[in-house]
Amino acid sequence: MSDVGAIVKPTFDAMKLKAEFPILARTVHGNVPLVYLDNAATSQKPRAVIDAITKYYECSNANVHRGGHALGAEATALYEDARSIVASFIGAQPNEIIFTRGTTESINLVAASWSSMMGETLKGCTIVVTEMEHHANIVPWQMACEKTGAVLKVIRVHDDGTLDMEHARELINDTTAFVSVVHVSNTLGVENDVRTICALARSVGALSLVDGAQSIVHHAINVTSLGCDFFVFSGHKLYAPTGIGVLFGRANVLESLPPYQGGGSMILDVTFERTTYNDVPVRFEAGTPNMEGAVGLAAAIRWFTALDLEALRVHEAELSERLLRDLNTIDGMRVFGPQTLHAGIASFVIDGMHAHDLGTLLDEQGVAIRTGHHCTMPLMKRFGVTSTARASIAAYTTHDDLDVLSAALLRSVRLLR
Amino acid sequence: MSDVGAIVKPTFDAMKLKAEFPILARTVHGNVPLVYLDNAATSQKPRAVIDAITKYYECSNANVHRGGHALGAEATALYEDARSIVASFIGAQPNEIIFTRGTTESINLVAASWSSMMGETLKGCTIVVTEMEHHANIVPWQMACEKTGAVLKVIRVHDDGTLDMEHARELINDTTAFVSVVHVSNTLGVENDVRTICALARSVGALSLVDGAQSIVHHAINVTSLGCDFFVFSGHKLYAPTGIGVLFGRANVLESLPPYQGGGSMILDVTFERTTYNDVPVRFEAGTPNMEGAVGLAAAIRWFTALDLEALRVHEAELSERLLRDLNTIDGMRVFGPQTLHAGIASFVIDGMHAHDLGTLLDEQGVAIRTGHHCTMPLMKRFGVTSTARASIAAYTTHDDLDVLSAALLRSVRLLR
Amino acid sequence: MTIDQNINVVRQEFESFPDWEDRYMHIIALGKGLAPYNEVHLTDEFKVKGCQSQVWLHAAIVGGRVRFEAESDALIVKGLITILLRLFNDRTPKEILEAPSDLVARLGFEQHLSQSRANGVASVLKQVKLYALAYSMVRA
Amino acid sequence: MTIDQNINVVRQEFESFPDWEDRYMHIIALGKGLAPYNEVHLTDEFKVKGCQSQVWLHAAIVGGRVRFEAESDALIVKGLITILLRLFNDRTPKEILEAPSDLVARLGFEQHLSQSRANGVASVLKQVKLYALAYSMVRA
Ligand SMILES: Cc1ncc(COP(=O)(O)O)c(C=O)c1O
Ligand SMILES: Cc1ncc(COP(=O)(O)O)c(C=O)c1O
Repeated sequence: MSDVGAIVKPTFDAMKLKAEFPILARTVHGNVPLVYLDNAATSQKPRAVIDAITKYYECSNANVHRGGHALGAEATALYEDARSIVASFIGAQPNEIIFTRGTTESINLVAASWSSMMGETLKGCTIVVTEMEHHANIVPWQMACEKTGAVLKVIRVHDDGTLDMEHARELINDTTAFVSVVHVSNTLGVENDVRTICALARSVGALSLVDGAQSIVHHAINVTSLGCDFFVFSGHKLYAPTGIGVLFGRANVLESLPPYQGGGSMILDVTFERTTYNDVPVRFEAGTPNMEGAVGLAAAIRWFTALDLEALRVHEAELSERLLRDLNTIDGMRVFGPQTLHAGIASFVIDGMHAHDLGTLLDEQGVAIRTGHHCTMPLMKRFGVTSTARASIAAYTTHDDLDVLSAALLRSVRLLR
Repeated sequence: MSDVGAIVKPTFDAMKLKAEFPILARTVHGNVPLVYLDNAATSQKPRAVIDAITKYYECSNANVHRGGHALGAEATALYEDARSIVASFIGAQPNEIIFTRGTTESINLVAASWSSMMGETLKGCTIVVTEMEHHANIVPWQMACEKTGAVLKVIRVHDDGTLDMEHARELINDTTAFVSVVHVSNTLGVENDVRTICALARSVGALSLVDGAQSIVHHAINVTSLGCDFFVFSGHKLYAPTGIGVLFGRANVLESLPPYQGGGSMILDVTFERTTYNDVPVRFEAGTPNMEGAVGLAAAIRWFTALDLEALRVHEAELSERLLRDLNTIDGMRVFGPQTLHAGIASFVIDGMHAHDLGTLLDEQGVAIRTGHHCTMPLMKRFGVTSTARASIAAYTTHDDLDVLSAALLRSVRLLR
Repeated sequence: MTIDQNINVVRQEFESFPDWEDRYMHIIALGKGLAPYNEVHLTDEFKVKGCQSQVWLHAAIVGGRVRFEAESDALIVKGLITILLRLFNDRTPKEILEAPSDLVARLGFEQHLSQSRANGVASVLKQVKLYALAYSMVRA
Repeated sequence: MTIDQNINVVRQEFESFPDWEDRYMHIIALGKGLAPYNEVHLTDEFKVKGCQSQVWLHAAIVGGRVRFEAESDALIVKGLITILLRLFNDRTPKEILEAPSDLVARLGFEQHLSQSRANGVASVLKQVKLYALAYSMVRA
C-alpha cells in the first residue's frame, strides 16, 4: 500500500484482531498461554459483542412485542433490527428469519413442524441426508421418520472425504420428500456442493435444508443463490453469544408450516375452543425470545462484516494450508478429508496414538483442540475410527498459534511413542 | 437495630438496591426519569449479573460437555454448577433440572414429550388447566389434545379472581391424565393453592405441572413440598439474562419421558439404524446450550439469595398493599383479583378509559406499565374486557416509584376525562 | 391543499405543542370529535390488524373519491385517526396511493408519539392505502 | 498397606514430578506396563460408561479378594488405571467400599490432571466400587 504500483496482496492483521478478544490473553494450567484452536466447537467473543450485551442490559432491556412503553419499543426495535441485519447478511428478507437457540433447534423445528404437517403422507417417502452429518442433522430426521413412516437415505462419502455426488443423484429421486445436508463438515472441513444438491431436490419437488453451522463463518452466504428452502446456523460459532441461532426459511414455505411451540406472541387469538396463529416469523417464536442473544448476534455480524473480509479469506486459506502442511510432516499422520482447502478445520489421527492422549498432552501445553467423535459418529464409523483430533481456526488465529501447535504436537508425539 | 430492646421490623433498602441496576438510572422521552413497573413482563438486571456475563466471555467461554481442554472443563464446571445452584434454590436434585429457553419452552417440552409417549392412550382423557392461564400454559396443551384426542378442561375463576376450588375437585377425576396450573397469575397476581391441586392430581394418578414464572420471584419455592411433578420458570423474570429457563421434573418422571429435540449431547450412540439416548437431564438438552444464560442465571440466584429475603418479602408486601390502596382512591377504578395481597401485580381498568390510552400517557411521564391482554385472553374474556393496565413491582421498586405512578395516573385520568 | 401540503400543516400543528400534555390534550379533543361510525360496520371484516387497541376502518367510494369512516375503543387512537382521515378523506385513490411512504415520520408522529402509537398509525395507514388500491383497480 | 496409606504414596509419587512432562512420561510408562487384558472380556458388558476413550473393566473374586483386569485404547488412561488398580487389586470388597469418596481429589488427580482425565478416573472408580458392592452382596 505504500509502494505505489506494487501488487498488493490483502494482508490481515490477526494479531491486532486477537487483541479484541479478552479471553485469548488468558493462561491455563497455571501460566501456560492459551492457544485456542477449538473454533469449530465455539468461537470466542470480541469486545464489541461483550459490550453490546452489557449495553443492552444497561440501557434497553424490556420484553419485546408487547408494546406499551418507551423501553419496550426500544427493545423491540433492537430485536427487529437484529432480524434485518441477519436477513441481509445471508441475502434473505426479515420475515424469513426465525430466531432459535441454535442450529440444533432450527433443524428440530423444521423436522417436527414439516413432518407433523405431512403426517402419514410421508409413508414410504425418503428423507435424504449424508454420511458426514452432525447428529443435529440426523436425530431429528430419525424422529420424523419414526413418526411418519418415511425412510432415511444416506449419501455416501468417498474415501477422500468428499461427497459421492453420483450417489446423491441416485438417492434424490421421485420418492424424496426432503433433503438435508451439511454445507461444510465440522469434522472434515470439506465444503459440499449444496447448490447442486438443492437443485436436485427442487427438481424432484423435495424441500431442502442446508446446515450452515460451519460455513457461515468461512464463506459468504446467499440463500437465494444456494437455492435452499431452509438455511440454519448458530450464533455462538459466529462470534455471537450462546443461546441464539437462526432458521432461514423461504417465505412461502414458512407460511405453509404449522407452529412448533405454543405460547405468547405466536398467537392471534386464544380461546379454549379455538386458537388462531400469528403470521410468520413470530408464529415460530413462542414466548419471550432471547432478546440479548439477538442483539448480540447483530453486534457480531456488524463487527464481522466490518472486517476486511477479502483479506480474512486469504488469511484463513493460508492458515488452513499451513495447518495441513505442518500436520503432514508428522510421522504416521493421517488427516481426514481432501488434501485441498479445509475451511480451517483439520481432523487427524496419528498411528498408534489415541486422539485423547494427544489432546491431553496438547492441553498441558496450552493448546485447546477437540478430540472425540465431533457429534458425527456415523462418519467416524465410515473411516473406521472412534475419535479424531481436530484443530480449527478462526479470524483471530495467527501463525504464532500454529507454531505453538506444531511444537506441542511434536512434543506430545515424542512422549507417546 | 440501634435501639437495644426495640422491636425491629426488618427494613429493606430498595433505594440502595436500585443503584445496582444501571438501567433504572436512565430517562425516556428526552429527560423524563424512568419508573419501571413492568416487572411481571421482565425484570432488569443487577450489575452482578451483567458482570457475570462479561466474566464468562472474558475468561471461561467454551463448548460444554465435549471435554478435552482446560477451558472446556471450566465452562462445563460453571454450567453444571449453575444446574446445582438452580436445584438447591427450589429444593430439587441437579439431575432434575433441565435448562430451556424459558417457561414457554419448558411447558412445550413437557406437553410434547409426554403426549407423544402417551399417544392414543390419551383419547378421552382430560388435561386440566385454569381459566387464568398464560397462553404458554394453554396452547401447548391444545396442541397435545389435537395430537392425542385428549380433552382440555378448564377450572373456573371466581368473580374475585380466585380459583374455584370446588370446580377443581370436580374436574380432577379418574379421567384426568395431567393437571397444569399457574402458581401466581401474571394478570391478577393471585396465588393459587397449587399444593392442594397437585395433591388432587396425584390422588387420581395424574401428573402435575406448576407454572412458576411469576411465583419464583415473590415466593420461596420448594418443589417437594409443593408436590408437583414439574415446575417451570424463566430466568429473565428473576433478574437473570434472557434466553434461559428451567424445567424441573421429578427424576423418575423425567426418566420415563422420550426426548424432545434431537442432536448433540442428548445421544449415547448414533447409527443410521439405531440411535440410543443419553440419561436425564442431558437427554433433554440437545445441541449447544445457552451456557452464558445458565451462568447468568446462577449469578442472579446467588445475588438474589444474598439479599435479606425476609425483609424483601415485607417490603414487597408493603408496596403491594400500598399500590392497591393508591389505585382504589381513583374514581371509576376497577382492580381485578382479590383485594388482599397481590404478589406485586395489580391489573386494573378505569371507567370510560382505554387501558392503552392510560399506558400511553403514563409512558409520556416515564412510567412503564403494561397494557393489553397479558397473554391471558381467556381471562380477559372471563372478566369482559379486552385489555387491562398492569403495574408490577420488583425488589428495586421504591415508595418514590409508587408516588410517581400515583401522580402520573391522576394526571392521565384528568386528561382523558 | 395537496396531501403533501396537509402533512406540513399537521406537523406544524403538532409542533406548536412543545409540551406532551398539550399535545395529547389536542389529540384527545380531536378523538372526542371523530364522526360517528356506522355500527353495522363494527365487524371483524373491517378491523385493522396490527393495532394494540381495536380499530375499525370502513371506506366507500363517492364520486370517485374515497370516503372513510373509522372507530376505535381508545381515545388517543381516535384522535390520531382523525388526523389521518383529515389528510385522506375525499381524495381520489390515486392521490392516496401517491402519498409519501414515510408519512408517519413526516407527520412527526415517530418523534412525538410513543412507538406503539406510531406503529398503530402505520397499520391504519396501510389499510387506508389498501382500500385506495382496491378502488383504483375497480375503476381501472 | 491400607488403601489410605497407598493413596499417600501415589500422591507423593505424583508430586515428585513438578513438571507436567515428567508426570505424563511416568503415567505413560505405567500405561505401557498394564497387564494384558483377556480379549474375551472386550465386550460392551464390561465397558465403563462416562469415559471419553474406551475403557473396559473386568473383575473376579479370588479367595475373597477382588482381582481386576482393565484395558483402554488410550495410553494415558491405561496409566491412570494402573495406578487405580494398584490401590484396589486384591482387596476385599469391604476394603474397596470403604475407600474414601474423595479419592480422586486426594490422589492429586484433580489438581495435576486435566479435568476430563480426572472425570474418566472417577468413572472407573465408580465401576470398581460397583463390582465390590456386587461381590459384597454375593458373599453376604
Ligand atoms: C455442522 C454442524 N451442525 C450442527 C451443529 C450443532 O450446532 P449447535 O450445537 O449450536 O446447535 C454443529 C456444531 O456443533 C455443527 O458443526
Ligand atoms: C404466568 C406466566 N406463564 C408463562 C409465561 C411465559 O414466560 P416466557 O415468555 O418467559 O416463556 C409468563 C410470562 O410471560 C407468565 O407470566
